Amino acid sequence: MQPEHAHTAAEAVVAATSLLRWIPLLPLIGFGVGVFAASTNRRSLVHVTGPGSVLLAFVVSVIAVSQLWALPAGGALVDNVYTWISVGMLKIDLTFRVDALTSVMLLIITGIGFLIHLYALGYMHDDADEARFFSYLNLFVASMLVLVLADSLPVVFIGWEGVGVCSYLLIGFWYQDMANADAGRKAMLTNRVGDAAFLIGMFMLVWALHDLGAASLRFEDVNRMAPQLGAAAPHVVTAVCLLLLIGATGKSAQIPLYVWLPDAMAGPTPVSALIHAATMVTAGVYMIARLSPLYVLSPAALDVVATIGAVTALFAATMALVQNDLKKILAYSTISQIGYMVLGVGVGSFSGGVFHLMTHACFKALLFLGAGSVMHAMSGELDVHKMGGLKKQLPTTRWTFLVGCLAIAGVPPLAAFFSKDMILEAAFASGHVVLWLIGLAAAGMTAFYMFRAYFLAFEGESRVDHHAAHHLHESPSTMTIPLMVLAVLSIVAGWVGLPHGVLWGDRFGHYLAPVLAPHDALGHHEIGGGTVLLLTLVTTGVAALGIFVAYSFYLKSPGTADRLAERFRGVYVVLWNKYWVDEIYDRLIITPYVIFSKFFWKVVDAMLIDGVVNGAGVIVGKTSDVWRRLESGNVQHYAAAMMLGAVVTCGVYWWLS
Amino acid sequence: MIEVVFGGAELRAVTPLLVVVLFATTSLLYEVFNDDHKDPSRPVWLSLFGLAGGIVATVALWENGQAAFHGTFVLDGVAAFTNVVCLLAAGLSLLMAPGYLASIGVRAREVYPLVLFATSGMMIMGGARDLVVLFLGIEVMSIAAYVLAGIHRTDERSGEAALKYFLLGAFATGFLLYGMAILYGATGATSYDAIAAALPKAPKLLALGGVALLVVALGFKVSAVPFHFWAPDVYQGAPTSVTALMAVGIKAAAVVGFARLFIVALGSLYGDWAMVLWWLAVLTMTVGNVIAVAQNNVKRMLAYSSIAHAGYLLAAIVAGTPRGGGAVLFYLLAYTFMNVGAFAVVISLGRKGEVNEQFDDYAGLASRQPLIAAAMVLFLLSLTGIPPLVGFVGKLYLIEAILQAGYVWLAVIMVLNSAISAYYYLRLIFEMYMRDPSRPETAMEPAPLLIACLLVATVGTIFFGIFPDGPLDFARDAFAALR
Amino acid sequence: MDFPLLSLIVWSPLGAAIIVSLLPSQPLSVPRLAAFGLGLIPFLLSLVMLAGFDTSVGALQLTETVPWMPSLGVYYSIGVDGFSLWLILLTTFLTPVVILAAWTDIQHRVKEFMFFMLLLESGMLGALVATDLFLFFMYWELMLFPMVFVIGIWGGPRRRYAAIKFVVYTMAGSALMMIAMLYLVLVHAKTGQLSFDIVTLYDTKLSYAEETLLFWAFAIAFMIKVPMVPFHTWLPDAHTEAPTGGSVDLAGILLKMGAYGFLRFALPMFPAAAQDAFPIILALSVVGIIYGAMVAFPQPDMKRLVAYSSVSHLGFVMLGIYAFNRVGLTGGVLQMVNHGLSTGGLFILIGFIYDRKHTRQISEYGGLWKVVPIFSALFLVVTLSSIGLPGLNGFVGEFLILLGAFRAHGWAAAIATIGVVLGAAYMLTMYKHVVFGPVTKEENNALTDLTPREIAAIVPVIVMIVWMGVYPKPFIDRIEPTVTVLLQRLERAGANRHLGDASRGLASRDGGSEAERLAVVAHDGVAP
Amino acid sequence: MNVPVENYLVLAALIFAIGCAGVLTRRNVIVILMSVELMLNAVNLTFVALSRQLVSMTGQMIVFFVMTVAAAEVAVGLAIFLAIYSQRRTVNADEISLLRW
Repeated sequence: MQPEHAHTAAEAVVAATSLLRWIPLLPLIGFGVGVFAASTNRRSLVHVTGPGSVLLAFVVSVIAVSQLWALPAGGALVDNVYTWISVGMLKIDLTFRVDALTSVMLLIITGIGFLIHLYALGYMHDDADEARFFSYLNLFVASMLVLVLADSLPVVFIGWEGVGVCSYLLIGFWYQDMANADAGRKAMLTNRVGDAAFLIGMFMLVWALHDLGAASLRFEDVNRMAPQLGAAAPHVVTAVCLLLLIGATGKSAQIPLYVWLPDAMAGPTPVSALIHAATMVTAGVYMIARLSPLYVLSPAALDVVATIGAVTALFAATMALVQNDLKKILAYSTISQIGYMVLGVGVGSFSGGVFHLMTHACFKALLFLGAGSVMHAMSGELDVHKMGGLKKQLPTTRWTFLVGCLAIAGVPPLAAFFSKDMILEAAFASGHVVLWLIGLAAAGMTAFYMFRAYFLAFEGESRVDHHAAHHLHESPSTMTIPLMVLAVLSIVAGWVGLPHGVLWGDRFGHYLAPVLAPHDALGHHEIGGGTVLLLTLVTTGVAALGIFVAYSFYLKSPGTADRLAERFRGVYVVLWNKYWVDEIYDRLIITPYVIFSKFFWKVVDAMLIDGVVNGAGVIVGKTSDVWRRLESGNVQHYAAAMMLGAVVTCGVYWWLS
Repeated sequence: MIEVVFGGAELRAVTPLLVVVLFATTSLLYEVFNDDHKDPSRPVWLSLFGLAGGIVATVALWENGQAAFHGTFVLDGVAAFTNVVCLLAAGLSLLMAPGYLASIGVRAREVYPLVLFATSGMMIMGGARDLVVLFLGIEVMSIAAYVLAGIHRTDERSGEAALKYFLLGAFATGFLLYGMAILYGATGATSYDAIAAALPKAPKLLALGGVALLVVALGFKVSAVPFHFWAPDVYQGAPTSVTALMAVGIKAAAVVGFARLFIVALGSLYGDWAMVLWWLAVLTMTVGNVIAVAQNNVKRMLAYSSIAHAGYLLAAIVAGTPRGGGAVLFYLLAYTFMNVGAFAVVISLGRKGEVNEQFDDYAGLASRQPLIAAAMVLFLLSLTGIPPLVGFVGKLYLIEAILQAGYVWLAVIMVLNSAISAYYYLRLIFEMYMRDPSRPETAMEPAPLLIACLLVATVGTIFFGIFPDGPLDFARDAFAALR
Repeated sequence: MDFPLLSLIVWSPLGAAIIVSLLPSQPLSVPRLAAFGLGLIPFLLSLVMLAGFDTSVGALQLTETVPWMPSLGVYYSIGVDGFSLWLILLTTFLTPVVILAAWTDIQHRVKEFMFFMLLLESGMLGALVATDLFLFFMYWELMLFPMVFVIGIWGGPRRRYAAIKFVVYTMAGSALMMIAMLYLVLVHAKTGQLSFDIVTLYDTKLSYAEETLLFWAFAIAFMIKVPMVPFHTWLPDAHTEAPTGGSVDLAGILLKMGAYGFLRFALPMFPAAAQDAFPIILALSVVGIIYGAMVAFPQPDMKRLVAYSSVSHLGFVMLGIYAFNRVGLTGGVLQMVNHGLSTGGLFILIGFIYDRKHTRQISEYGGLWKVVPIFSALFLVVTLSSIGLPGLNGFVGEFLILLGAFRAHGWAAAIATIGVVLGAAYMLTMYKHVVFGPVTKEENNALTDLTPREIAAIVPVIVMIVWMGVYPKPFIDRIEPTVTVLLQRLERAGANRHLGDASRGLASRDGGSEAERLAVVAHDGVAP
Repeated sequence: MNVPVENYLVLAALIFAIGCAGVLTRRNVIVILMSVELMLNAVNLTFVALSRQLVSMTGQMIVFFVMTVAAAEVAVGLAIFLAIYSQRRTVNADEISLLRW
């Protein structure tokens, strides 16, 4: 990479501003209004404030970003709001910071967020709880913005947990179906596991830094101190990185904590689009990229990251192959795509990871909204086998969905073509050829299952039951406009990151370079243009192959798939049952936990401890009942007792002397 | 000769006694000469005046270190304190008597002089510095008490109580005297100072024999296990006002007599008797508390609780220090207020024809007679030893003295015991507050005198709980001045 | 001692109680309104105290000392510092809230109830301000009995059992404490000065064996109150049987007395023994955190569940205290207040719903959001606070505790962090079963949402929950100096062998000499 | 002739023991009372003997007190017995046990 390297956070130009606080504050106000509207039943109010607040946030973000661009590269805007916690030497300020990386996230969140709010206007129009929905959604956006604006890990954690709760609430939005509530709880708890690791990682980090005399969790300090720390305590760095990674796997639905995301589809589709595709689930990737200077110090940790990413990408893709629920397909594809991002950052191509994050945000949001539009038309039906030939009734949806599919499949010159390539290329360059192959396979599958979905849903003859067929209709403009905008984005988004030497090259990478660890920090050997071209051709080929297979299976000669399924029954069953991961977790963790809880409650607490406590009382009572019988009422017995006492006393004295 | 005997010092020492006895005799004669039961209250007032006079005389005339009758009887600080406690107890029990006795149908009004005579016996015990005087005091007190216990002639229980008390009392007297005889034989003296002087040279075993028998006799009076068996029966059977006097006054006198004899006269045998008393104390408090748990009759429960308290007091005597003695005296005062109060409440629940002494009779008392219930809670909590009531401070002093003397285990056993005691006191509180009345009942207005009694007890229980210093310091100095 | 503000705060509830008891008991609104109105007075007074509280000083402030029982060396000496400040405010704050919340919960013998609640408040305040062992012990026992009555009179079906259990447990503990207290005083008296003043007793010369025994005598009494496993079984019964008001005060303040006792007495008086006891206390804390969370999980009764959650949360507090460094201790103290608010809030809300349906069985509910949205929303906020969501109060405390503990005992903290997950597990499960899903019980459709009175009762709590989550600094700033003083004492004890460098670093790198000065001030502050 | 004091003491002890035995074994309360009197007289004997051996009058003086008190006790005791007898027509110790436990 180029001389921008010279810039590091240390001597970067930092401009103070009080503008940034408004970015999360506006949606927060929207949330407040939403709550008010919900409690006083003024739905119309949120139609304005819901999307409006996000739009304003977007505008402010744009202003902020433009200010940022006015600064020399590597600069940053900082808004120090107030001191949140301060004990001893530990001082945690609530400070917002916008640098290159944040600016990207900002625009994604507010921009795409706004589009999805817009879409939701139409999508949720008939829902009685609209107000509650939008208030949650606004709260989510606010938390997400805090997450990316935060300049220190604890503040990130605020947003981190905030988005978790919002996703919990939004997944269970239609709470009257217990399944949704369960899905929400599952998401929350799975995330909590990651968060616990995240916390411990933070503790470890801050104390390690404290021993170096700089107890702070601000990214600047962490990244500045990183080299020292790596020199002083390499194992600590690795541990911290891995712990934070666990946190990331929770939030970004990676192995082993991905299980919540498919269930999360229980939420309204705009939620799936915004939270479980575009923004929240990418937080983990963002966090790793944010701490890239730390991660590069622990190749071991990075390898783990890369492996998890690659494996997840493939693993999820295989499961996506056989799903019939449109949203489920998208869910697994999301997991797999995030796997790519993680792979990217894992192999040191942080900008690549973030790049794919951005493009993915566009086309996956598009796909989800498309799916939502289909749902809308099909009155809630999601089984692709019950669709077919929808292109006639839903032209806009169809075209935009197709764009989305092409984009995700990595067909040039659409978005993922560039981003995915960059990652695979980096993987190859980093020498992890195996990972590269895995990624490649996953890419092929991606193309296949996406087009499988597309063909089954939109092409071919209709399998829609006539009941639903009656009121098939294209969605209102509030929903189609976002689709179109996103479609355009899905096409052009990739163009900011062309391969080296092609036209303007990797502007995106250059833009991010100052805030991320340099790509060659790991000492990767640059690979020649020829190789790059070759790799590109291979990936594109694989993608094309995937598409073709899908075409031949589901359009040219329908039924092939079923025959295959018959042939490889075992494989099919395994995939169909998602490798029984949920069941395994249930057996290994949840059931034992419940059993032990009951044991502690019913046996240890009720019998053991209370047994002793009540036992003591009982003993006293019994003794009392026995002793009182001595009081026979016969005066001579009393006299005898006295006599006895006298004798014993005398006896004692006698015996003693 | 005459002036030798009735010199200034002598007169000073016995004046309180004389006052009480005088009034006793007067009211007795009054009874004799006009037994028309027009104005039943007059003997009460006479007796009360007598007791008040006794207190006044005591306060006015007490003086440390001066001994009357060749040092056989004194009115030093300890004696004075004992006098006040006993006179107070007697007064309170008199206050609760009239209405109650009327309600159970006891016409005999020799009750009042008898109470005074018993009191005079207690006073003698408090001031006794000679075995003979101690013996006389015990007997004067006891004989009156026997009669009082059986004063409710129509009630079988009362009679039985009297019988048991009398027989065992007489039996104990035998031991007392034999013990005195042996001690006399061992030391050739009966006055405490002489005994103390002679003891070191006296044959050890003989002396110890005497000590053992005295322990039995006095242990009987303070109702220490295993000499306690009379207490529950007698307390339950005797008319409640009498029970109150026994539980407080007699116990006080006995304890003081006990303490003075053992600390002053038998001080040189401390090691030997302390060891026995240690066990006696532990046995007494434990048995008392444990058996009290299973009681359903309030009077009987209080009887066992008073046994337990005797154990606490013995424990402090074991300490054998002035601090311990002071603590004992103070606790006697505390015990007077709270225990008499408790009995007063028991009386206030009595109805014509029925004695409401079962726990069930207390169900829902809080809603029937809130004030009386509240008072009872105070007394019970004080007996449990809950601050800021007098019982707590008293117990605190006892434990402090015990600890200071180095008997840590004794202290531990004692607090664990008071934890047990919390259980049965609370049971009664719960009956009153946490159950609905077992049967509808018309709240009967207690007699004014009884109210006065309750009032005094309540005020004492609270006041001395918060400002215990005056009596405590006095008690300590008094005990310090003993030797 | 210029103006006896603290005394006023302590005694005003007693006065209020007496006044209430003198008022007519009918109509019910009379005692209710009176109690509420009078209950506000201590709160306002304590606000004055807060205003007058000197943030820079860690020693006892606003001290008052009056000779009381010279024969025993007992003084009526009271004062406030960073440990007690917020607990006092919590007490005075919760009492009116509780009275407001228990408005309809209590229907019979209302006057008595109000009387006992105010009496209880007075007792708790006294225990918090007392700086004389005797005085403390007095209040310690004193606050026991109003609670017993509240449980025993207005409690549930098994109230007698619960009340007895509560008393006997506590008295067994305090019995030992009384012995230890007297023993300590007597040992100190050997120096010629008979005194119950804790700051004086701090400097008692004890043999290590004595110190250890005394520490445990105190510690067990406090551990029962905290409560720490295995001394906790009185809590679920007491909570389940107690009426709303009782539960709130019990969870809100009474439980804190245990941890507070450690901070005020056990640690500073027996520093060496206290620190060497860390393996046991630490183990019990961690066990408590996990065990409490696990047992809470399958509970069918809401109150019982929350009761066990308290066991877990108080485990965190003890963990923080036993981190023996500034972060952990501060977090522990802060968490006491947090727990008071969130758990108190939970009990209040459960009480509201109980008033309507007269059952606390989780299985009796379900789908409440549809029926009573406002209740459900508020319930959600408090639940989230209880599971330590950043931005709400619970997090700040937990964060600091774990952060501090991680320094002192990495593994303990790591295990304890699991408690954060388990906490979410049982709370969210309960919330799910109560609020989400379809309305399973027909009669639940008839439930009415919160009345303005109820909202007025719970909203202040929620405001505090949010405030302490968003801007905890003012709270921390007032706690920290006192923590410094304590740390100085612990370090001077020189027994912190095991602490590694925990008490260096964040613990007390700043405020070394300053703290010494504070310690001295503290000494002169209240020494008679 | 000169009888050594020990003999008196032993005799007294024996009498005292007999008295005790009587108290513990006889059922009729009147007999019990008599046994008690026996004990007291044993004590008297002891006092007298000791007083002679110690050459001090105290012992003999005490005896008078004891006798007086004993008389008073008997008076009270018999009164109580009468009351009891009039109530339940029996003076057997083991039949008088309303109050117990």
